[in-house]
Amino acid sequence: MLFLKRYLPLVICGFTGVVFGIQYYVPHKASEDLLTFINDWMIIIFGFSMILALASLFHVHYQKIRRRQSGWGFSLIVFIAIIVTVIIGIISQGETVDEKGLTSFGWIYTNMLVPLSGTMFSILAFFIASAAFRAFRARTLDAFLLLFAAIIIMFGRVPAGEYLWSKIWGAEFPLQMGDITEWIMGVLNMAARRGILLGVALGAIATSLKIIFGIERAYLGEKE
Amino acid sequence: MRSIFHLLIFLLIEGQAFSQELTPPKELKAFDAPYDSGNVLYLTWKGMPYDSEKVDYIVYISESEEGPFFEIGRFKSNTHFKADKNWPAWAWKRTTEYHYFEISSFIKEGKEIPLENGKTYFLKLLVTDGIKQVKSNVVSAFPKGNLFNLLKLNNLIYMIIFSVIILWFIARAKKRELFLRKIPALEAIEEAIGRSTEMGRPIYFLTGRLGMSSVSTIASTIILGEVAKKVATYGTEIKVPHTDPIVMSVCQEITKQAYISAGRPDAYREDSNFFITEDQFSYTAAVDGLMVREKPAACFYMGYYYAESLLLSEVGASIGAIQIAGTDAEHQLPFFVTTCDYTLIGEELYAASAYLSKNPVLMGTLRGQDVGKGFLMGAVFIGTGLATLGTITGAMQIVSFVLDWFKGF
Amino acid sequence: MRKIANILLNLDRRIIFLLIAAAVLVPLLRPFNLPGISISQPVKGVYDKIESLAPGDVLFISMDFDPTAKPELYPMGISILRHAFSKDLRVICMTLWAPGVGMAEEVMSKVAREYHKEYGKDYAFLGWMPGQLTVIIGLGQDLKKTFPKDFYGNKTDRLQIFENINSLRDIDYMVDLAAGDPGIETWYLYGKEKYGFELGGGCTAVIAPGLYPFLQTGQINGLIGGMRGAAEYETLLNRKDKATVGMDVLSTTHFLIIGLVILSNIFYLITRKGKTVR
Amino acid sequence: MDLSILLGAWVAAGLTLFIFSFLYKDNFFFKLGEHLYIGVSVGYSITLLIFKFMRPKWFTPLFGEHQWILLIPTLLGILILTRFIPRLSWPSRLTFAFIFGFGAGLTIPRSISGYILQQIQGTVIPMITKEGTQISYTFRDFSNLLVFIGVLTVLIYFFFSVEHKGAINILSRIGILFLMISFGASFGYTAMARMSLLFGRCYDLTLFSSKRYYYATPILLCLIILCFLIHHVLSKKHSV
Repeated sequence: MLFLKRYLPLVICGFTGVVFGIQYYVPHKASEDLLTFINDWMIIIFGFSMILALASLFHVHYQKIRRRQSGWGFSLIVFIAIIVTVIIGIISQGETVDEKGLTSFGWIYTNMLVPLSGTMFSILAFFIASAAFRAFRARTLDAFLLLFAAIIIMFGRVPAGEYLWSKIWGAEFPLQMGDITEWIMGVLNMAARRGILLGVALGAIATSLKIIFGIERAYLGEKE
Repeated sequence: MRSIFHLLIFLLIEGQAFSQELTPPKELKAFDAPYDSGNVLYLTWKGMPYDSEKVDYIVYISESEEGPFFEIGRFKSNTHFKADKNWPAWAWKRTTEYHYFEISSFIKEGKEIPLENGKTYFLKLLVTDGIKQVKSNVVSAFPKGNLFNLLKLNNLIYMIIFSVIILWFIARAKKRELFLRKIPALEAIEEAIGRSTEMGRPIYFLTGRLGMSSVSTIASTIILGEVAKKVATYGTEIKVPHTDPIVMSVCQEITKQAYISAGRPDAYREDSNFFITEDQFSYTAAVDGLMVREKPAACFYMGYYYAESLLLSEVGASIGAIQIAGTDAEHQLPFFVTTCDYTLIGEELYAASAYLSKNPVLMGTLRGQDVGKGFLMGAVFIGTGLATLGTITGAMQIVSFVLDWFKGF
Repeated sequence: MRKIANILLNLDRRIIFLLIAAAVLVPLLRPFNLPGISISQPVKGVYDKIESLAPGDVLFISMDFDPTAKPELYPMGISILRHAFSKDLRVICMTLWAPGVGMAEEVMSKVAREYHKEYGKDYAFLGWMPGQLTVIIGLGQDLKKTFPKDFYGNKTDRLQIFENINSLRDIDYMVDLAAGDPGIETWYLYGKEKYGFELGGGCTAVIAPGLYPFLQTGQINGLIGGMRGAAEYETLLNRKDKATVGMDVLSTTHFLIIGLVILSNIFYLITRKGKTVR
Repeated sequence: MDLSILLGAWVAAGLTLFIFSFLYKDNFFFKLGEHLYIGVSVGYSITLLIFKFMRPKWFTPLFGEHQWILLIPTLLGILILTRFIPRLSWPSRLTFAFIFGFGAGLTIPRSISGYILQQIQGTVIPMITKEGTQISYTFRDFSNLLVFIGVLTVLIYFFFSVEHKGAINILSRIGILFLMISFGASFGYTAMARMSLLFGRCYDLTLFSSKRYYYATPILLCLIILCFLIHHVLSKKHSV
C-alpha cells in the first residue's frame, strides 16, 4: 500500500519525465507522434479535472445561498448565468459562428463576454495612471531611474512626443526620439530581461530535474 | 574582319567556359538528411574548377533508375555550398569545397509530391554552360527518420552538466548548512501576517494563473505552505482563490498539512481554497470584488501573472493592504515593483521557497543554480573574448569551433 | 504650500480616472490628426520580408488573440493581409485561440473581399483546432492531416491553395499575431526551431519588450508591437486606419501621465524639503 | 436594424458601464456585472470544453473510432476525482505524477535551447567591428558592451548563496540599476498597450451612443448615475 501511495507516483513521474526529456533529442517521427499523442491526453485529463473545479465553485455559492449570507442573490445569478449559457451553448453546438452568422452562443460571447472582459482589461488604463502618479517618486536612485525610463519611453513612443522632439532639435538631428526609445528597449531593457530569463531558465531546469528525480514532492501535497 | 570581331566577343562572354572544360561532377553522393524525422534527402558533390556565374547545375530526381527524371532545382554553380548550412562544426563540415542540395519533394504531373520514408529515390546532376551539357552518374538513397539529433548535442551536454551540478549540490546540502543572502521581501511576510492578526482581517494568497506544471506555481505552493503554517500559528484567516482546478486541489492538501504541522488542524477550513473561474478577467473581477468587500490586511501574489497583475495590486493598494508579490513573469514585474510593498524578482521567487522552508534540498538547489549561473557567465566571458579575438585576428573559422557550443541549433 | 502639496500628493484616485477618461474621449470625438510617425526597425523587419516575397509565395498567419486584444491586434491583421493581398501572395490563416476564431475569420474575409480574392485559390482559413503544441507540431509534419477540413468544412486536399503545401516547411513566411500564450514563443519553440521556416511576429505592446531578446538573436525576424506598431505598418502601407486614429489618444494619455508624474514629483520634493528644514 | 444586434448593443453598453462603475466604488451594478461575468465565463468554458475539446479529442475517438488506448487518460482523469473522498484521495497523485513528469521532461531541453543557448548566443558577439582589415569601435559595439555588462551584473544580482559585499555588491547594484531601467521602460511601453485597450472600449461606447442604437450609452449612463444619486440621498436620510 505504501508502495502505491508513495513510490508509484514517483516512478510514474520519473519515467514520463525521462521519456519526454529524451524525446526532444530524437527527431524520428515516432517520437514526435508520441509527444502530440500524450499532449492530447493532457486535454482529456484537464477535462476531468474541471469537474473538481466546478464542484468547488458550486459548493462556495451553494453555501452562500443556503446560509442566506449577504449577497446570496448574486450567487444565484452565477448559477443562472452558468445554466443559461451552457444550455444555449448546447443548442448552438458550441459554435459561435455558422453559415448564417452569429449563433445565440456567439451572441452571448460577443455581447456579454467580450465587453465584460474588454472593460475589465481596459480598467488597466486607469490603474496604470494612478499607479504611476503614486509610485513614481524619485525617492532613491533606483526609483529615479525607473520613472525616468518610463517617462522617456512614454514620451518617445507617441507621435506627439516624436513631433515635439524633432521640432526642438530639427528633423535633421541625428538622434531622433524613435532611435532613443528603440535603444533603451533593445539594449538596456533587453540586457536586464536576458539576465532574468537566464536565471529563470536555470530555475525551471533545476525544479524540473528535482521533479523527475522525485526530490521535489510538493505537488503531491507531501512534506519531505 | 567581322568574323574575328564576333569571335572576340564570343571569347569575352564565354571565356570561362572555354578555359574550363565541363566534366562530370566528382564525389557525387546522395544520402538521407541526418538528424531529422525523414522525408528529406541531401545531395553533395565536390566543387569543380569550372564553378562560376555562367555554369549552372540542374538536379533531377526519379522514382526508378531508368527514369523518368524530374527537374527539381537549377542554380548557379558558385552557389549552394556546404558552408551555407548553418550547422555546428561537430555535425556538419561547413566548407566551400563541396556543394549540397536539399530535396524534400518533387513535382510530378503538376502536383508536388513529398518524399516518402524508406522509398529509394534516384538522383542525377547535369552541368551546363548554356551550350554544352555534362551528366553525372545516377546515385540513390532513401529518406528515413533518425534516432538522435546531433545538432542538439551541446543542448544534451548542457543538460547533463546542469543535472550533475544541481544533484551534486543537493546531495551536499543535506550534509551541511549553506549560506543564503537576505531577501527583504521575505522578512516582511511575518510582519504582514502579524498585522492581519492585529487587525482581525483575512490574508489573501494568490498562486498565479499557470497550471501545476509551471515552476512558478510550484514555488508559489511551497511558499503557501510556509505562509499557511504561520497563519495557523497566529490564528488568522487565509483565503486562496483559484483559477486552476489541479492547483486548487494540490493547495488544499498543502494548506491542510501546514495546519496539521502547526498543531492547529481544528482551525483548518476546507473552503479556504476555492475555485472562481478559469477565465482571466472574470477571475480578476471576482478577486477585486472580494478584496474590496473583505478588505484583507495583506495580499500575496506569488506565481505567474499576466495582465491581471496591476488590476489586482492596484485594488490591493487602494484598500491599504500590505502587498508582497513574487513572479518570474518578467513582463509583469514593473507593475508589481511599482504597486507592491515588496517584490520578489524572477528567480528570487524560487529562492524564497528555499529561504522560508530552510529545506536543505531547496537550499542545495539554489546553490546549484548559482553555480549554473557562474557556468553561464564563464561561457559568456570566454565566448565574447574568443569572438572578439577571432574578429581581430581574422581567425573566425577556428574560433567558431568553440563558439558553436554556445549556440542553439 | 506644503499643505497643498500634501493634499495633491494624496489626490483621490478617482480624479485621475476622470482625467484619463477625458484624455481618451476628447481626441476620440475630435481627432487632431497628428503628424506622421517614424518607423522602427522591428516593424520594418516584417514589412521588408513580406515586401521581398514574390507573387504566389505563401504567407502563413496565426491570429492567436481574442477580442480583448482587438484594439491592438485587429488593425495589425488588417494591414498585414492588405500588404499580402496587394502583393498577390497566397495567404493561409488560422488561430490557436478558440475564442479568436470568429474575429480571425472576420479579418480574413473582410480584407479578401476588399481585394477581390478567391477563397481556396488565393487564401484559406483553417480555423481552430484544440491542442496548441500538438497543432503546431502536426502542421510541421503534415498540414492536410492536421487540418483535414478548413473552417468552412472544405477538404483541404481539394483546395487549390494547398496543392504544393504539405507542411510548415513549404511556407515562405509565417507571422504570428499573438496576445499571450500560446503565442510567438510557442511557435518558435515547437515550430520554427524544428521546421525551420522564417518567423515574424506581431503582439500586444505588453509582451513586446519581452520579445526583444528573441529579436536580437534572429529567433524572430521582425516584431510589430502594439497599436503603435500597427500604426507604423499602416504608415508603411500608406493606408491610415484605426491604429493611426488611436495614436492621438495615446499622445494625450501619455502626456497626461507624464504631466502627473512630474507634478507628483514636484509636490514630493516640496514636502520633503520642508521635512529636512525641520 | 436587426433586433438581436440592437439588444446586443444595449447589453454590451450596459455591461461595460457596470464594470466601469467599479472605478467610482464597489456597488450594486459592479456586483451584478461581476457575478454575471463569472457565470457566463464558466458556462462558456464548460461549453467549449465539451464541444471543442472533449468531443473531438475524447468522445469521438474513444466511442466512435474505438481508440481504446484513450482509456488510459480516461482512467487518469477519473483518478483525479478521488479527491472528492479525502480518505481515498491518494490515487489522484498518480495522475498528478504523470502530468508533472510530462511537464518537467518537456521543460528541460526546451529551456536550454530557447532560453539559455539562444540567449547566450545573442550575448556572445565580437566587441569590435572589423570591416575589411580596418578595426573600429562603433556605437553598436558600445551597445553590445552594455548588453554584456547588463546580463552579467543582473546574473550577479541573482546570486543567492554569496554574500553581497565588496565587489559583488557593487556589481549587483549595477544589476539592480539595469533592472530598474528595464522595469521603467516596460512600464512606459505597457502604458501604451493599456491606453489602446481603453481606446477600443470607448470606441465601442461612442458607437453605441449613436442614433442607430437609440442612444444606448448615454441613456444607460444617465440611469446608472441616477441610481447612484438616489442611493446617496436615501443612505444619507438613513444615517440621519
